[in-house]
Amino acid sequence: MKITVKLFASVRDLCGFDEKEIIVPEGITVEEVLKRLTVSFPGLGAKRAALLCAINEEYAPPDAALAEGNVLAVFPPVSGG
Amino acid sequence: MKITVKLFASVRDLCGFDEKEIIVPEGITVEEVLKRLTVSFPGLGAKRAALLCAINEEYAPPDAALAEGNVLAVFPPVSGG
Amino acid sequence: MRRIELQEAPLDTAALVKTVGTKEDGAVLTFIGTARRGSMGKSVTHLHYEAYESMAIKELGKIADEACSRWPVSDCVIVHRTGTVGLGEPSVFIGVSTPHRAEGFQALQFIIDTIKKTVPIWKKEFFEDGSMWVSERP
Amino acid sequence: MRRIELQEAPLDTAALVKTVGTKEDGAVLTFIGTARRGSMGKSVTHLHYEAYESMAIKELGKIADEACSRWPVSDCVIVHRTGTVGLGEPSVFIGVSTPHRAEGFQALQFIIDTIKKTVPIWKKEFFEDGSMWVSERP
Repeated sequence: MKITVKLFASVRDLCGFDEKEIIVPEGITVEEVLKRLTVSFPGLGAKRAALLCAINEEYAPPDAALAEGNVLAVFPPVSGG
Repeated sequence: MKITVKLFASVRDLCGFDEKEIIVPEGITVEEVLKRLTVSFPGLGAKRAALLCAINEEYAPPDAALAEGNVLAVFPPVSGG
Repeated sequence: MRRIELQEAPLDTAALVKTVGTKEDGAVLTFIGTARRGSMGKSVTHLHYEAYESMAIKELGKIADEACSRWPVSDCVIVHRTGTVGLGEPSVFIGVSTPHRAEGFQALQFIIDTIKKTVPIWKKEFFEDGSMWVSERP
Repeated sequence: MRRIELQEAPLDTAALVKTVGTKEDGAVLTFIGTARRGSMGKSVTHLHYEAYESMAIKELGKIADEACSRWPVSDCVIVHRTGTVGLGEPSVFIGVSTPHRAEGFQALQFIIDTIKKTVPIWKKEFFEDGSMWVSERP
């Protein structure tokens, strides 16, 4: 199935893209997508513990499963205000 | 000796003056001046416990002694803001 | 910047807020007290503020001094109305700026709490059918 | 009145402060976050804010909802900058109005504290000799 990955701030800088469609197995979890990203961008490994994820603009835990067409956002701790 | 008494807000309304010079014995205390005022304006009696006093624009306790030319202000609890 | 004033003219809160804050500060906190309709179940039409002006300025200065000594306050602006204040209009503007927000919240709360305890200013509430000094509530 | 926005244009805090407050409220509290020079011993020249805009608006809305459910907040205005923010300029404006001040302080503090935890906005600090995302401090 196809999902969209969106990256922000230092995570985008590190991976070099802000949005990409990727093909993943049905029912893949957030955690598994992050593992795949880390294979392509090893620098993500050191940040892994702090990364936050959202599915369709709602925060999602690592074990959340993705569905066809979902938008998965991956970003570092927020620092607005 | 001569002192000036200044009244504010409900205390002024009750006594009907805002500022008056009065002649009092040397070394009279704040408390004693209030007693004299209460003789003239018995309505002050019920308010006595809540009244605040200042000598020359600084808060003064009931046993503070007044000196020639002092300005004694008498007023109800403050309610600004 | 430090500014402590009583004024009879309406408070220009838009202009006042622009006077608070420096390039060394990350937080500007303001409190604006406004005349509200409801009070003890009666409908307020307007307020009147009376001040012992010379002493009030001194007491406000002491409060600003203490706030600046307890917290790293850069700008401290306190302006209080006297006279008639219409419903919804501001009666007092307090603005502080600090490097971080936690200390700004503490300083601002200290200033308004202490003003209400020590500064010789009195509020009279006017209703359709009369008026009452606020410190004289039955 | 409820207003929740992200904007790239500079924040007009003077205009914003005038939009907060009703005749039923006695207190207007505002927090303005500003870009400050000092950070970890280095001198900041300016900031850059990036937002996941659609999600940030949703998260800000949740914060406003919770503030209004926990305290009697009448007006709730939150406007956050995106893009480049110069030294001393405001990055966020938060304004709440409440009948009494105690609940206004609590609501305001809750809103800014929660924004800093949950709203997907990131700050990059620029120095003379480089830049750094704030969440990536060494």
